[in-house]
Amino acid sequence: QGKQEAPASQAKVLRVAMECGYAPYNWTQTTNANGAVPISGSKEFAYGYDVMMAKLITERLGYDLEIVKLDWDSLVPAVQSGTVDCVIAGQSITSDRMQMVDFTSPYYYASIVCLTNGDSKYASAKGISDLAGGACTSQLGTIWYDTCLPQIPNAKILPAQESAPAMLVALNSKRVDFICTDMPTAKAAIVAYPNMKILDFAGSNDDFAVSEEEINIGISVSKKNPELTKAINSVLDTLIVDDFNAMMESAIAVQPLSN
Amino acid sequence: MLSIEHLSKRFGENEVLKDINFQVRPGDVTSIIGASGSGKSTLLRCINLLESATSGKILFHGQNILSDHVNEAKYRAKVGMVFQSFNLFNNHTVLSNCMVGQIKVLKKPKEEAYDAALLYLDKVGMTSHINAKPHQLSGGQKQRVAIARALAMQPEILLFDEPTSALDPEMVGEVLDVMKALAKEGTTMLVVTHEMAFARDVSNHVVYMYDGKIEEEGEPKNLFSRPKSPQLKEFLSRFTKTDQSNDAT
Amino acid sequence: MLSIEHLSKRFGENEVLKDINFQVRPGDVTSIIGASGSGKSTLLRCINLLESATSGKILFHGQNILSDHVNEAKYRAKVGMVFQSFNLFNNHTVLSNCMVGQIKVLKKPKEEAYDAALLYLDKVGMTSHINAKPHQLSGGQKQRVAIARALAMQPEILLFDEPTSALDPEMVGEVLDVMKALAKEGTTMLVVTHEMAFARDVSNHVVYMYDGKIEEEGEPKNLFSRPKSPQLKEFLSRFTKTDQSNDAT
Amino acid sequence: MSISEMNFLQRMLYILEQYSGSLAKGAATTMVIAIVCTALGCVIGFAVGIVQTLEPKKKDNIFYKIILKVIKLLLTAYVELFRGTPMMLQAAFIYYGASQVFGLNLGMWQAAILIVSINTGAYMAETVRGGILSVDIGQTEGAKAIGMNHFQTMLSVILPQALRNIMPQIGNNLIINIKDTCVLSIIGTVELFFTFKSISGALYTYFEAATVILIIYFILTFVSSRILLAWENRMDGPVNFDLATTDTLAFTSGMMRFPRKAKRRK
Amino acid sequence: MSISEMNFLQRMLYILEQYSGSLAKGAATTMVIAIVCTALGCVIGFAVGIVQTLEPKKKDNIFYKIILKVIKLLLTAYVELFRGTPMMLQAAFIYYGASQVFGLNLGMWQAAILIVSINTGAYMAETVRGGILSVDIGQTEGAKAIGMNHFQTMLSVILPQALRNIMPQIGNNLIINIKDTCVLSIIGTVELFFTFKSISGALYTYFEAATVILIIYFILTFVSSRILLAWENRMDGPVNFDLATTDTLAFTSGMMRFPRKAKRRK
Ligand SMILES: Nc1ncnc2c1ncn2[C@@H]1O[C@H](COP(=O)(O)OP(=O)(O)OP(=O)(O)O)[C@@H](O)[C@H]1O
Ligand SMILES: Nc1ncnc2c1ncn2[C@@H]1O[C@H](COP(=O)(O)OP(=O)(O)OP(=O)(O)O)[C@@H](O)[C@H]1O
Ligand SMILES: [Mg+2]
Ligand SMILES: [Mg+2]
Repeated sequence: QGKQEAPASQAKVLRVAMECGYAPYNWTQTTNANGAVPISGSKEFAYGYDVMMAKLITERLGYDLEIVKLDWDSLVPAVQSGTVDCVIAGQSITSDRMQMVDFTSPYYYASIVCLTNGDSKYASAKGISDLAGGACTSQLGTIWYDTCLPQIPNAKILPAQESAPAMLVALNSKRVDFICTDMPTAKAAIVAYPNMKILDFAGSNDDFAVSEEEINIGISVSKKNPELTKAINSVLDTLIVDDFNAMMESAIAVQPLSN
Repeated sequence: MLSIEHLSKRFGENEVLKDINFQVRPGDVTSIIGASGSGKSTLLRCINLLESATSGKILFHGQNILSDHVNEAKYRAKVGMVFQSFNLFNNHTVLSNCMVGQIKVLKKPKEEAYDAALLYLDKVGMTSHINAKPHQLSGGQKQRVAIARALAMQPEILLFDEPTSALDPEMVGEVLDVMKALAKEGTTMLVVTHEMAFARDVSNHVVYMYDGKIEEEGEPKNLFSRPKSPQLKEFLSRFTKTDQSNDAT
Repeated sequence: MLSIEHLSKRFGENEVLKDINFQVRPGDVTSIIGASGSGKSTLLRCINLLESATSGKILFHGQNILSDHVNEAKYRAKVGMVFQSFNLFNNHTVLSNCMVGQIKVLKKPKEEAYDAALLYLDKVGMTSHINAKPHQLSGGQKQRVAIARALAMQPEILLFDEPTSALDPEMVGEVLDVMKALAKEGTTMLVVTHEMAFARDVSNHVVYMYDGKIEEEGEPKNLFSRPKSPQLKEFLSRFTKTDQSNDAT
Repeated sequence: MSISEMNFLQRMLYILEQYSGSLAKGAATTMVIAIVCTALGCVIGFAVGIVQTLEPKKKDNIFYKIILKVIKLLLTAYVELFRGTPMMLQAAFIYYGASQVFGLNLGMWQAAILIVSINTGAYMAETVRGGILSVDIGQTEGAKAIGMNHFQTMLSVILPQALRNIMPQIGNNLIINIKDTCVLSIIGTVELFFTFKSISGALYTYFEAATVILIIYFILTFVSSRILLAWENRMDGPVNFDLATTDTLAFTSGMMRFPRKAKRRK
Repeated sequence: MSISEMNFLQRMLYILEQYSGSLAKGAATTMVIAIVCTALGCVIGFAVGIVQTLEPKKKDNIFYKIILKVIKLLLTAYVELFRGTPMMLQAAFIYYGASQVFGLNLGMWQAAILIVSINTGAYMAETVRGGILSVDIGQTEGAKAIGMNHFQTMLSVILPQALRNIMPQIGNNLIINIKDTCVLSIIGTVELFFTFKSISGALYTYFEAATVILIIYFILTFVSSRILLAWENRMDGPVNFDLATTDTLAFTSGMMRFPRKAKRRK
């Protein structure tokens, strides 16, 4: 195993995996506009919140950055096998997952919202109790699906969707009444689907109850590489919530959808 | 009963049958002889509507079969055909080969079909093999079953296309014997054959085809002993040449 | 040259060849006759090692071919075989069919192989068809090419397994003519055949097989005119029966 | 013991134990869809295959000829389109597209079975056409000669033989369907592969879950193919038949030849 | 105009324009992998198929017999295993497993080609075996009879004919590979389907992107299958041959029969 990490430390390259297909966290674009980073083994570029964060971390730690474009399903085996050094792809930190990989401290705190169609009877919902009995879904392997949806009384929870675009298709085709996701994804979605409406219950006392650490999004690193976790944490510790939010705002501003 | 008038057939550029005229009366045993490629099979296939003739008439009991209003399937059921390559249904047993047509086409009840099948299988001496599948039979046995299958439809005329030429020499006899018996019973038959002995001794009319035309026809005795056209002479000489040596046996 | 000693062959329970003994001297033309299933083909296939004999010896120039130390391919190249179903290589032209063995097995240079192929194709009268693929030939033409292919390997002995029984009657003659010519030139031949005329007139030795055994053998004249065993008598009578009627022609 | 302290095998067992219900359900869903859709696909394939082998005769009605031509063209388009594009996208279009554009809400199961069936059908159509054409033309002529019409000929003579010829291909399709059902996760079908994703997504035990799933897939496909093989052999029927009396001629040449050829063909 | 104001068609055009490079690259990757792997798969399939049709003779060395038996068993296991399990999991095991367990770092391209090839090989092995057995046994006997050994027989006589017989199946495999390459996104191969995911994930315009991709897939598979068909026809060679002199016998019966049969077979 030492062998695999050797090239990374020698050349000082940090191999970061992400989907490059999940705006505004990460996406693929054809130019290096706004400071996008080349995708390894391709002529395309990746940008988005995750890429900004990766750039910041590598700059501070003195690494060269290599973005590896991988399917969502392969992010875990890639980091576990040492094919990449870490995954910055909007993964939520759960205790189950922490048994298998190390997570850094959170690099974003995502507030949870619901999305519905503008003409839906749920469009005027003021809290999760107003969503009672609705058909809903969300993305596979997220706390949105595993923790939030079950809190809605009598909700008809359909099988999870494997990606954000697929979950939006399910909503747009009225297969479900609403979906649960985080604010950045929701904001991106309403650009493509202007008739959708964000239901943000934050501040009311009828919101999803999630523990602080569950909504945290972290960077996953192999358990065999605790030094890297420590190093990344040393960078993240210097940032505060406002820094995260500002960075996210600028990512949303330049995402492909906004043009 | 069957009357062919000005029948012709072309495959693309190739005119395979040219203005064919001849008649079959009930009880006739007609043999068609001729070189390979002269159009014998095509003629038989046209009569049985397996090929559609280009022009001309085929009259069956006075009705033109080639007109639009004829029920092909019904006509075919009345005209039995025995092929060189047997064409038994591989997925049916011997018995079922002889029953399926009666049941599906003639709509006979099963018991009746069974009885008829057994009757004709007995006639060709194949009752012991009723449960066999075609691939379990020898060539001669297959052909005998094929004859029984055709007979079971109680056709008014039976067409044979070289029924023995795919058989081992030993098995030729058993099939010819069945055909001779049928001829004796007065079955109307139209036989394409290379067995000159059969053509001469069993049939009462012989048609010689050459290059898509009927070159010569008549009573077998006359045709074989006094062939008029040089082509027929040439044709017959080929057979005597091969068999010559046997004459001395 | 070739000597078969106590050869026997069984397929599972079924003993197909039982203690076969006979010899072929250079220049011999031996015909093997017998009923279907009597083991004629199996005997030929054992000689050419297409089947492995169960016991016994096959001596070729005194050496036992069935012993472990013989190079099968080399032996086979010296023993040509002509099959009932031709078995020409479908993916090669006529010319290439006659060349491929010379080039691959005998390692002859291409030009030499070409010349030899043309020589033997000329012998069987097929030079005009050298560019044809097998499916473009008639049965008789295929068999003539198959003979040329075998000859092109310059074998010491040629085996024929019913070379004419898959042919239309008209084409039998052209193949037999080629075989007669070969016999006249002194080619050593072992021929399984149903053509009694050939067996009697061309070969100098006839072997009659019955039920896996050699029931009778000898000079053709004697064998045909004075058959000893009742089986052979029965067997020969079947042929005369079918041909009888031709005698009068 | 916490999962982080377990070794590979223990984790596999842990997954098996924890998720045995989901795994069983996923496997069952996969198999039901695969079997039902292979069967329906065969029916579609046979229907399309039969139409594709219809040849209008000269004396047929001109309308019949035109309609046949159009139908054949449409069927060819169907076959090419469904064979040539990814099933996952077809699924998305049929399931979500139908409800978005036509307001037609197919149930998930209906949609799943519809999609996989018409896909299998597209593949089978070509196979069936090949199967029908591989049956010797003499069989058709034999049937025609005793007066059977096209439909009777097909049903009593050609199709049973074609079916036997394409059995291996049907088996292949079943195995492909068992595996390809995974793309149905796009419409929310919880089959075996979806179960795997759920497990590996929740626990991040990718390789352990993958090994478990791999074994299950292997068992499903292996057992299926063995069953199909046994069925094929049964379809061939017994090698020998009951002879009412013994016929030595049939025995020495006719009958004995069959096992010889059959053996070579295997 | 912002994307939210566009209609369906405009969005499709926008995607085509914005991502033409990615789409072209994705399509190229897909085709390269599909073609290379189908070719390599055929080679593997032929190798395995030939070994599977080897029959030891009685007089062969006992060691040879045992080794052949063992090799055949292993090959059967290979075929069953790779045919029976999802390629995505195989890809994950080979790519990530090799680097985790053996420290062997395959390049992404090497891994992709390896995986799809051995998968295709497993499918082709059975096809080739069938193709070899479908060549009339008389062809082998004809070759043996003039002294060719097993290898020469295979190379000069049997395989060329088997290849012709299985061409349609090879075409099928190519089309399947074009579509199945999508599972390689698990190891980071950016082929056509992954490109689709990126576009739909960046723009959240699922159906528009799906339509574009569907059309591209259709073009790729359709063109491929037409090319293969043309190739097949070329392999059959001309219907007629050059006759050094005219031979009427061959013309009336021998030659003319061929197109007739060929026509029926189509
Ligand atoms: N479907 C077809 N398409 C084109 N040509 C054909 C077709 N069927 C037959 N022919 C040609 O028509 C001619 C007559 O063929 P046919 O089979 O009727 O001859 P035949 O007298 O039965 O010969 P044989 O004794 O060999 O059976 C031949 O030249 C043959 O090649
Ligand atoms: N591979 C085999 N397996 C089992 N039985 C076989 C095999 N080959 C031949 N036989 C049987 O051996 C016997 C002899 O067959 P063979 O083909 O040698 O006869 P034959 O004299 O050549 O007959 P024919 O004149 O029909 O060609 C037959 O009963 C046949 O069924
Ligand atoms: Mg004919
Ligand atoms: Mg024989």
